Amino acid sequence: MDFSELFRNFPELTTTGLTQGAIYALVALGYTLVYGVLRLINFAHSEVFMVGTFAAMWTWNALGFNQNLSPSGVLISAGVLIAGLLAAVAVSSATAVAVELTAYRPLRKRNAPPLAFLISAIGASFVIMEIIGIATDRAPYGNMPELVSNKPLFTILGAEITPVQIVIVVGALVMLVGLDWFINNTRLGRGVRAVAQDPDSAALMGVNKGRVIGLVFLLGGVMAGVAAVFANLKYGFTKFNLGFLFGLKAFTAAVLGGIGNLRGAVLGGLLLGLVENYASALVGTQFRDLVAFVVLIAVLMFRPTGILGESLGRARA
Amino acid sequence: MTDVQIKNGAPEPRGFTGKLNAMSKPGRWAAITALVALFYLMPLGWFADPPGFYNPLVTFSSDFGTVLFDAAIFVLLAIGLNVVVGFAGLLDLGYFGFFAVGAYAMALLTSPASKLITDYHWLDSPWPWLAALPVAIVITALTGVLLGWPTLRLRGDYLAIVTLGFAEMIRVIAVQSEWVLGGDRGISAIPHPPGEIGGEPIFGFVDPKPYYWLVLTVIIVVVFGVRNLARSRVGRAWVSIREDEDAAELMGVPTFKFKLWAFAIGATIGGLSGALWASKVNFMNSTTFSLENSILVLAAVILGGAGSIPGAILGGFLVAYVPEWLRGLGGFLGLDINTTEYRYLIFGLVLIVMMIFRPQGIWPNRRREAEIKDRQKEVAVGE
Amino acid sequence: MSERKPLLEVDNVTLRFGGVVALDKVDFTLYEGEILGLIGPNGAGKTTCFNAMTGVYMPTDGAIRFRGQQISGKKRHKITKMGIARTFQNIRLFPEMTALENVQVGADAHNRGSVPSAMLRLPRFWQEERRGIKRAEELLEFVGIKGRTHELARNLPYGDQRRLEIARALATDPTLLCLDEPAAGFNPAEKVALLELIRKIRDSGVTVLLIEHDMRLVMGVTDRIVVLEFGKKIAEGTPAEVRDNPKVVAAYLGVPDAA
Amino acid sequence: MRQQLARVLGGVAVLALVAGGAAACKSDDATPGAGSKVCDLKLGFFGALTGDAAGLGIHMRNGVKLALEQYNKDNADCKVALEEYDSQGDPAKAPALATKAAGDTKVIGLVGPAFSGETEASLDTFKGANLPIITPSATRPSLSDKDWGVFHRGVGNDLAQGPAAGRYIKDVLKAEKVYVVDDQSAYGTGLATEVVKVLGTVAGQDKVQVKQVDFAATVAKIKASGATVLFFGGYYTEAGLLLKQAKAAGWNGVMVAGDGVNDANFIKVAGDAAAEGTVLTCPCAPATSAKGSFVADYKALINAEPGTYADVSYDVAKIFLEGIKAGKTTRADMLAFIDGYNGTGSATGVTYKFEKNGELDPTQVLVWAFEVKGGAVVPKVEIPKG
Repeated sequence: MDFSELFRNFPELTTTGLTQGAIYALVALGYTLVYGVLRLINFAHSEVFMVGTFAAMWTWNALGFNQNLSPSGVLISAGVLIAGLLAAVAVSSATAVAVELTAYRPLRKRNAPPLAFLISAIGASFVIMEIIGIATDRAPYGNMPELVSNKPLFTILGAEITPVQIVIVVGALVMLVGLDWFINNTRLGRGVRAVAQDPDSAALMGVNKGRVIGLVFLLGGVMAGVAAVFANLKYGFTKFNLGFLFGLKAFTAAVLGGIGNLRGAVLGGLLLGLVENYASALVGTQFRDLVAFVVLIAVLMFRPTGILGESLGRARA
Repeated sequence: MTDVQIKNGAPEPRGFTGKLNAMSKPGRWAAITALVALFYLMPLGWFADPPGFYNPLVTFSSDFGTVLFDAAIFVLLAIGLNVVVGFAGLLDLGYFGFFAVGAYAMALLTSPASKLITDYHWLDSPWPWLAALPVAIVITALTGVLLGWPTLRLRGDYLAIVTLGFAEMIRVIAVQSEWVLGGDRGISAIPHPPGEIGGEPIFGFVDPKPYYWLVLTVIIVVVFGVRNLARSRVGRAWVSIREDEDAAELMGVPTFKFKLWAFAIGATIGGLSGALWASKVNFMNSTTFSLENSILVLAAVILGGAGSIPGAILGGFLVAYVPEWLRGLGGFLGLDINTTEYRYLIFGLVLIVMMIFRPQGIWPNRRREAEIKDRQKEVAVGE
Repeated sequence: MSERKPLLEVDNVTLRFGGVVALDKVDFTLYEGEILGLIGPNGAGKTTCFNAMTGVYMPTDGAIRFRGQQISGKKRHKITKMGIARTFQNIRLFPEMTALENVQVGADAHNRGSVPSAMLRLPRFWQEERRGIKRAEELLEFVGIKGRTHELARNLPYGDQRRLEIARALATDPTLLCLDEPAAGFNPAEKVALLELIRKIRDSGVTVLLIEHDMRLVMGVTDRIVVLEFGKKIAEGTPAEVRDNPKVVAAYLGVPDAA
Repeated sequence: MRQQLARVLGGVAVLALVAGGAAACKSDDATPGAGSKVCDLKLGFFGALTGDAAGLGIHMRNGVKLALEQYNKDNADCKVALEEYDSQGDPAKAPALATKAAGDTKVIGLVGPAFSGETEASLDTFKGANLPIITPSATRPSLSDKDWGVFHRGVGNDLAQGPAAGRYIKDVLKAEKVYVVDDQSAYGTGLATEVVKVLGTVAGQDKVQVKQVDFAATVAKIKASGATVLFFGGYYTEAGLLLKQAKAAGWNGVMVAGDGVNDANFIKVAGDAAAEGTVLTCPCAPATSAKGSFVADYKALINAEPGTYADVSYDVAKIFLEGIKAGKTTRADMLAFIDGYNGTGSATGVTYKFEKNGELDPTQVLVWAFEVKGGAVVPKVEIPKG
């Protein structure tokens, strides 16, 4: 235990933890959306995220920018950033929907047992990861321009705030609020809630279940795409097996907050990011994953359905 | 007693199990004996490399006997996980953690390089193999109980993530605990099982066959035990929990107790396979215990057919054997395809296709198969 | 009737879910050897009451005593062992088990042999297994589905599934059998047969608590009736008394399908 | 070999299934059939060709391949084939491959295993089969603890490299405050421990995880410690990420790391700007400035710059080939030949002479410091022996 390390670096650990947590939260939303509607752990979601990081990177490279050549000027940077964002969102959501169409929908049509979905998801995860792995020679990639500055902008309470952190945290919150609004206030969103609460009556009420499920995967993909670009901004790095760890953490975050619950996913993500960082300082970085799971188990012991509970779906008997 | 008394209204026997069950009792035993004999003969030279032509089932780039051993270890793991997932319906994503516990326990107790001896002096000398094996198994069983006690109250997917976390924790501990488990540096000089024939040790360094036969024998014993459990009050309790936990409890099934039993038995078998594996490989370190292995074992169970012992055996074998077989396929066919590079891609595709066209698994329990066919029919009628 | 021994006492039980009061000071007693009907319109709290009695829910206030022993807070399978068995409104059999095995699960409730005896096939295992099968076969015959012994529960016709549930519950050797709308979905002929079965069960020495929607069925078979409405007990008495109770009539008037 | 067979048999896949038996019989396995001349010998390469660590393994394999090409050109009548054992760097996969190699009596020697873990897991098997091995890159000191007989190491171990890195930090960089991070691998921890030993006191120490991506907490500690030099014991991906994030967070010291980071991918991950000035040690001479025509030949065959240990692999492969040329066609003869070997490698310039436990003669162990300059790793100086 090294409390001095924790206190000395507390402000910085908080800001970097929140940034990391915001990325977890965005990925966690994808797990939670699908889980809320289908009661299914979409194991392939981690790869949906990973694909997005490559899509954005390749787009930037195609525009002529790389780690040694960043665009100059805010406008051009923003333009390049948005181009990457669009590419990542498009590729990630397309991948998510493709997974639904090839790995889940045929199973649903045949009314396969729940475990079959899980295995199919693992299969899809392998396939995506291996395709990218083969295409990229399994090499690490850091070939990304610095689109948003890493240099501290100002200091609050001893914490240096950088533009990247602002973009990520604000961006994630905007995405969450947007998603929340969408689910609660639009016709499509109502369909999602109806299916989540009771698929059978929703079908009776004229909600097209197939379309709702497709939509949920699409939304999850969009969130993962945005998360992928944020991860690129923060780390400037990707690799074919990047998704696994992020996916595991994001899924943990989703369960921590209460899977199926959108706000829970965000709360869980931010909390996990902070806990990991504090724990790294307190007991050493080698224990960060350990601490993350210990916290998860402890929370589930006292609140078996996560901090905020399941809300998109029904409570369990 | 209660099994296979198919009388009125029973479906026509179909598939492997059906045909097997349709045989007369002596015929069935003869078939099973022949199959077991074949398993014992498989690593022998004339099977692996018959004179005159090539046996296409043999792995070309890796030693066939060793692959059989690895496959047998996976079979044992699949049988153990099948108790947890297949019978009791508890989704355990971290099953490989028990394998790690068993392997480490064995290594720590028997290796002269164990830090319990060299650094801490808890033991004066390494334990004999035969004494260490039961202790390693008991330690794993206790780990199973220790993990199950707080977590088995959780249901379904929550249990899944917690077990996943457990396996990850064991891995992290293995990686960082230089002070006892040796971390990446590992533990070396783990002794082999005892036994000599004519002054030569039976379990040597080069020949994998005795190890394979040992594991095969263990598998037979374990299958017998698990089958006995499945066809008893315990098996009924597990299936009732899987089908409807609340109803089971209200019918007087002590669900928690039997879930814990399932966990402990699964853990025991996992630990057993870990301990056997450790005493062959001689050296182990933290890199073995990646999460992918837990997922592979689960895939083996589902692929074979959850809730079916022959299914688990087949699934466990295929999951370990097929990638190794694919590894050599390109060279054998004389094609310039790097099958090593593509084998997980192929494996992933196989998983998806299997689940679409045969979600009950390759060799399912006859009841599960009926259920899944029913579900498909229901949908067909519904649409 | 009053000299009979009380079997189950529901003592001023209140149950709240969040802000909703599902049961409000419900108070009645069940005597040994009788058939008690628990009726009320939809949402009156019948099943909730039932669940509290079998240990699914913990009462917020009040107590439920079985033969003088507190039930609330006990583990569910322990309650079953004490002698309370139940069926479910929406059938909850173990669909992938045969009829025989379903009943065996119930019979196992009093078996003590566990993993060691089963794994090693100790004498106790054979003894218990044989006894269980014999009992299960008797019960399947008792409820009238002997011919279905080795069929999967999921493949049984609806009526037989209901009967199987009763057999499974009886296999736990209960002193009190709680039936949750056992006649739901039955045609008149089947209902008559069910009435007979319930009487037969009572005659074998088992006290029966019957939750039912169908008034005619309840009137025909029960010794006494308790009526719930909106979580409160509004009447209690013999079928004739209850039928004439204005409160009951009022409660059922608004519910056309109750007749 | 695969490629050759492919050329012979073309795409006739179905026929190949039948013919493959016959074809494979000739080239594969332990069937000492007709004409068992000594010309169908094989040299094994054992290391990661796929998987995460393939980047390192492929270069070594290529070095061996180059040595074989050259040998076979000069000895067209009596060729030696390359047998690859792709371990993916995973110790759990190693025994099956080691047993395969041990059982294939045509395999007269083995270059590898590339990593220490897989070496530990397979040494018993090699010893049992008396199969001589020379590893070009497994640097864990404990590998030579036991008197294996078959084990040889063509490079210095971590006990040479770690202290050299420490001396470099102390004597050349003259750093006052050094922060030490390792990735908990045997390799990384070993190096870090040796460095700390040389330095005495350090400004701080942390351990990270392999595959970790976010190093914010570690970066915060490094910054707060005021260190000017960061020593990292581990491999290139984590090193690159850590350095990139530290530099981005405003730390501007120098990173020093071992040969596990000495890879072009390190710069790809960290970026040219962040990587600039990083010092990398290696118990090897610069492969790109290897002696003789090695670099040109390698480029001609592989169409790429030689990577770390490609030159060592080339040289040790040539030791085996010299043995074959000298008529050492059994494993026992080959082993005796290697144990008595004393010759200079044409690519590394190192004189290969092995001690009894298989270690390279300590006077021949050299450790170089490299520096990242303008997006490339360039040799800087040989670190003097302590």
